Amino acid sequence: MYIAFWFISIITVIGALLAVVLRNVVHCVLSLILFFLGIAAHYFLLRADFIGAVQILIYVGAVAVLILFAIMLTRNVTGGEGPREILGGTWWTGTITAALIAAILCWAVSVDRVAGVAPAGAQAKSSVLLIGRILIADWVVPFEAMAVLLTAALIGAVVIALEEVMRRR
Amino acid sequence: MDELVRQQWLIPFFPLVAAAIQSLLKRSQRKLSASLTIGAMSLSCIVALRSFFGTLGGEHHWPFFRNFTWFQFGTTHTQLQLGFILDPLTAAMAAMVTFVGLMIFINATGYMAEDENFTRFFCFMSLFAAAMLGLVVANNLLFFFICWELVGLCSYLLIGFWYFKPSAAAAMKKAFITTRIGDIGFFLGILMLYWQTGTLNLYDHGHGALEQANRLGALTGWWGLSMAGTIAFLLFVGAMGKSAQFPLHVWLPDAMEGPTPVSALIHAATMVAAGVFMVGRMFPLFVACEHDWVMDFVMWIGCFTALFAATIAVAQWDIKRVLAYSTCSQLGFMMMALGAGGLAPGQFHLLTHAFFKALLFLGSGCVIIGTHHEQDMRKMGGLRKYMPITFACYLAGTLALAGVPPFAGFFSKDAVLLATYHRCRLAWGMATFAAFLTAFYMTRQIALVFFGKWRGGEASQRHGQEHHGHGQHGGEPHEVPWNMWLPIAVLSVFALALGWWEHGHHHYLTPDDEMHEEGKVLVMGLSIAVGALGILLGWLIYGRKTMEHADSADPLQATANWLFTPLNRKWYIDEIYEATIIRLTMWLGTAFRFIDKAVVDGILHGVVWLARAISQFFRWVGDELIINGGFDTACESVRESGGLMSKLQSGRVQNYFRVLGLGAAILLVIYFLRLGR
Amino acid sequence: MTIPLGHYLMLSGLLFAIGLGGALTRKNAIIVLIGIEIMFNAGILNLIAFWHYNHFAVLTAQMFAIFAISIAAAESAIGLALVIAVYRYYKSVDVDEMKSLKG
Amino acid sequence: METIYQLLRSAFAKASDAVLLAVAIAVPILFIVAVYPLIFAYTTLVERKALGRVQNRYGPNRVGRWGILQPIADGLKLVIKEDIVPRSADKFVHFLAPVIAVIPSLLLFAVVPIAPGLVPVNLNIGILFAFAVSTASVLALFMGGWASRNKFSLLGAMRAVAQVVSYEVPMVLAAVAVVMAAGSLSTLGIIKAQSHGFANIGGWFVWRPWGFVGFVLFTIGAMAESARTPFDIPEAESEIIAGYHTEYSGFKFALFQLGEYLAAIAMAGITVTMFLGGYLGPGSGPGFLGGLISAFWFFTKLAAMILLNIWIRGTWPRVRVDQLMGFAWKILLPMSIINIVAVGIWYYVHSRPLAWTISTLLLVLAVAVLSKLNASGTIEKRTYRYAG
Repeated sequence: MYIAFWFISIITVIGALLAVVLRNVVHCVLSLILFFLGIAAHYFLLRADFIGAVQILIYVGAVAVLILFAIMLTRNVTGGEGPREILGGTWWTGTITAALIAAILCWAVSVDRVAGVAPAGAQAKSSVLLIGRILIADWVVPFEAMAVLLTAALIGAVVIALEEVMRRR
Repeated sequence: MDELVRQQWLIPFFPLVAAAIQSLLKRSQRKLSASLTIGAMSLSCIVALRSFFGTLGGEHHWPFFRNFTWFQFGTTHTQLQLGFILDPLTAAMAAMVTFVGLMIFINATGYMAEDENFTRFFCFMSLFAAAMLGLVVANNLLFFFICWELVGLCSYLLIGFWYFKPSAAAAMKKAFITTRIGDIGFFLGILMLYWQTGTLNLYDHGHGALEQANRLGALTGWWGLSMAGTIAFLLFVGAMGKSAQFPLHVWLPDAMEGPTPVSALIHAATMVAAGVFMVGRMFPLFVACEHDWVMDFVMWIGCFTALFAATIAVAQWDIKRVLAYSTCSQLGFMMMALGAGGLAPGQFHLLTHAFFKALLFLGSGCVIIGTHHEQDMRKMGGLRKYMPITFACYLAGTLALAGVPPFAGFFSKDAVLLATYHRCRLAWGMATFAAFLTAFYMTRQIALVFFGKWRGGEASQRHGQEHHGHGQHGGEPHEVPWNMWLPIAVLSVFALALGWWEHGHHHYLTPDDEMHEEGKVLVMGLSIAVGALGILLGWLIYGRKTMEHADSADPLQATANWLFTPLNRKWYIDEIYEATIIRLTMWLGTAFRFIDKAVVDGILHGVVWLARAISQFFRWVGDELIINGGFDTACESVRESGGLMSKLQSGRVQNYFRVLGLGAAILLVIYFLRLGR
Repeated sequence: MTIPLGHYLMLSGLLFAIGLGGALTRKNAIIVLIGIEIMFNAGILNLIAFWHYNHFAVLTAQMFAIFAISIAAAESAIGLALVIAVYRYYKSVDVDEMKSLKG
Repeated sequence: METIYQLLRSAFAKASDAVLLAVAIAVPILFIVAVYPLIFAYTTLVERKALGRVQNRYGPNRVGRWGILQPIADGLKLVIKEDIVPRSADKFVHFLAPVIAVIPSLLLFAVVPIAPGLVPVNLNIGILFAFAVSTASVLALFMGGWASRNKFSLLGAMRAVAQVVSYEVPMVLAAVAVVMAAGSLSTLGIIKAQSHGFANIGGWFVWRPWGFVGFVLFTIGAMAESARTPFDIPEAESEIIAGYHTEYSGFKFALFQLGEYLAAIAMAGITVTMFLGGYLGPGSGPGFLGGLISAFWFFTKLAAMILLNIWIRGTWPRVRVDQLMGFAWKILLPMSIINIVAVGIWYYVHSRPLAWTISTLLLVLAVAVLSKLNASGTIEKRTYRYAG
């Protein structure tokens, strides 16, 4: 377990780091996919299989592809970012802020001594079945709201991105 | 009764659904839109009337209410409840709003018949009615506040309905911002009430906010008031904004830029009534702090507004503007009654006033349509012959407003004056004078508009054909179609008859309140006398010898220009605001810019200078070559940071994001430090 | 031989900071969005970790995770659509250049 | 995996747990890595032969009898060919793409059961896992196309991504219908839900109206997802040379082919599992003999599905890009949603004849309406402006 945890964690962190520091945007997205997969692996490790699969399906299958499409639509398709500076003018303040947040969070975790007990009881036989049940029973209103939200987001995204075409007509 | 409470939610529900459906309609679906609005309002009206008649008979222990949980959050199950209430106040108010609203909607189908944004108009109107009705039936301050703000929003949208007119655009902003100033007070009051009582429900079986009013009255609050007094004061600030009390009255006359049915809806049934209604609704709080100055404050503000607005109304040219200031003045009467401790007179005046002021506004709308969008009274005159039905109805409204005995206004105004008489003689005297002015300016209006000879023709000849006559009609005034005069005819019946109803139901609004009977004869007599005097004087000045031409001087102006001009300019209130508050704001802006330049930049430059100095120092001390470069860069970055600070508001999203992150970091540190303790 | 909860929390804190750093420093709007996605994921990881250690019997945390993932998907779709729209106007995805309020 | 472990346990009672576990894990992996690529190899042969017959020629018949050694020869040829990497290519990604192309395809087989209890990994989210993994294959295509620094490659990659993402949606929705019917995401559970009925055949979902529609939808989706003709827009030679693998040669090219065919085979396997009863057939069941018969039925159905693929490839023209997207979004997607409704009705209505009538009517109506709505209108008589 330890080995798996450390291995996956290192991959995840490397993926995340590369995703924000690499120069080429496409490389960033590829590292982001590595990060997503690492997170999914963590979910499997934490025995949240369903969430893990959903993570891959949505993030790798949809979000990453979406980002790739956005990249293809917003820059000259073959070139890298070119000689231009990739970091904003005052990047160091951002770095300091991020480092500060990291320090605080780690410090909080160590100070707080968050106690977690390893799962005692076995999980329900099929957690997927249970998830389906409560999603339709207890959580049906948020579920429907989410459906509406996703539809609205879909339409909104299409409208925003198609603005040009609409205007041309 | 329980069943009636359970159906209270239907009252705002119908117009809300109508508004929702209409928001999806196409522009061309005018008939559907109008019938939706009117149909929904009729349904609401039926429900409201049912609960109204349900509350009439028998002795009940008011109020009846029904609370339900909206949602809960947190582990301690902090619940947010909403609720509906049914008591005489709500029932009467709901019946009035739905009925008057219905009349206004019917009239609006005629008034707006030629507007191309017909559906948008009715959508907003429905939403407006829904918000107002929601406010009326709310048993919860949160719900109340939501509806309150919705009313504000709708009034903003409707006043600026013709947003392409710059004056309308300005007026909508003015209305919105002015009422918003009051709303800050209201919101603070709500927060304080929640802080003190832990609930936003008004009534909740002894746990509601209003049921704890006496406890709050015993606590010490701020500004030398009891806690109840403090809250009541803050709430009253909100009411001042909404009900256009001095000094927040400035938006109301400008609100005339909207279509006339909107004016009727705002000034009669809904928006301005909301403030008075709120004070009435929260009246237990006001009663609980009777010994503080809050009640007197309410009374004096009301009294002053009543007199002040009445004086301005005397010298206005615009037919709607006169009515607007009249509304202002009448609202002052209501507030004054409430401040004098008379809940029943205040609310009763609110009800009767709603009917006859809606009548007057719709009547003025008819006049405006009949004279082809003319609003200047100087260019009217003699309409009695052209528009007999409108004239008859308008006359009924005028007599009601002037307080002539058999009409509704007489009874309610009399009750208001009587309540004030028992509280404070000076206020009573001022109010009586305001009543005299009311009679005077209404007579002036009638005389200018309906008597004499038609002066519109010459004006339009002189100005060419700039007033687009609608359709095939020429310059002659004409009677309005049935869907416009029918509502005002119905309303005039109420303006005539509503006063009598009060006799039978003396204790309807406040069952346990004893009316003081002493002094009634004096008050009533004087009130009739000043009313008669006002009408007489008005007739003498304006009616006997009417204006000949549209641009000839006002008779009052001719005799007493020193009085007329300040009145016509509304006591220069707008100019005073311009000179004081707006100037102050601009001055503050300048000052802050100076501070920004001098102080902030100064500090930053100081830091840079300090860093430079240190680097100089180290240059003497240490290795020049190595340290030198390092400190130069340090200086550069410090200088850069100075530049960054002065460019704080750069529009760069990442900068904002950074500040957000830093703020989050600081909050986290504080949180964990506290947690550690 | 179990991993302490603190490890997961620290990991997610670290990932969050990395995402934040990316979102704060990079000029490319798409990478800013990527940073935001990383922060989202770090948060959800936190959620699942707490679920695994403290509330294993109930699935509320998984529900939250599902909804959070859905919202993140919607958010990224809208965000990217905005980036494309902005790109059409500015011919650039540099967040430093998107600073005027008027279009 | 569990089944193998149990078998080993009973055979070698004294062996240590860890070793048995390791063997139990290794056996399915070896099976996947050995058997399916073999199937792939001979699929190419069969495909070439079958296409040859369709096009009235022989197909490969020189290397070994009936060309039986042709795949091996092809493989050898590809291995010894020069590996060319374009100079301006993104070397690392260019190298990574074919590798990644194979991985999801192999992972897909992890949830395909071949006999009762004989599934490499019995995940309780089996189908979800399959879809999650299959979406990852699109990344390989994109990486390959993008890293090549070639316009045609990139165009092919973009086409591939758009196509796969679009067809994913109706495919998943078609699978949702099955999942609703079976009440399980596990592949074994889905097969179990089809196990009743006459001779283990009557229970197959494909015999239900919604199952048949779902089968058709899923097959089309699977074909598009693995970019097979008539949906091979991403590598349409007449338009963009060879699409995303234009710049690949040698073994990398072979890996792309491997990934593509393995994905097609795995999708066929999942289709079989979901609609055709998986390993179910007359005589299938637990036990050694039953297991053998089950495996026989599974591979027979798999072969049938592959042949169906080849048959379609040989006889259908390639669709145009706009038709492709329109087909996914305007026909397949509404159809799959209506299919879900049909399943709901099927289980809501208790009377079987009534359920049959209603769902059949609904689906037929949907097909009629959708084809009416999407009819492209009459083709006008062609007029010649310049000639004649």
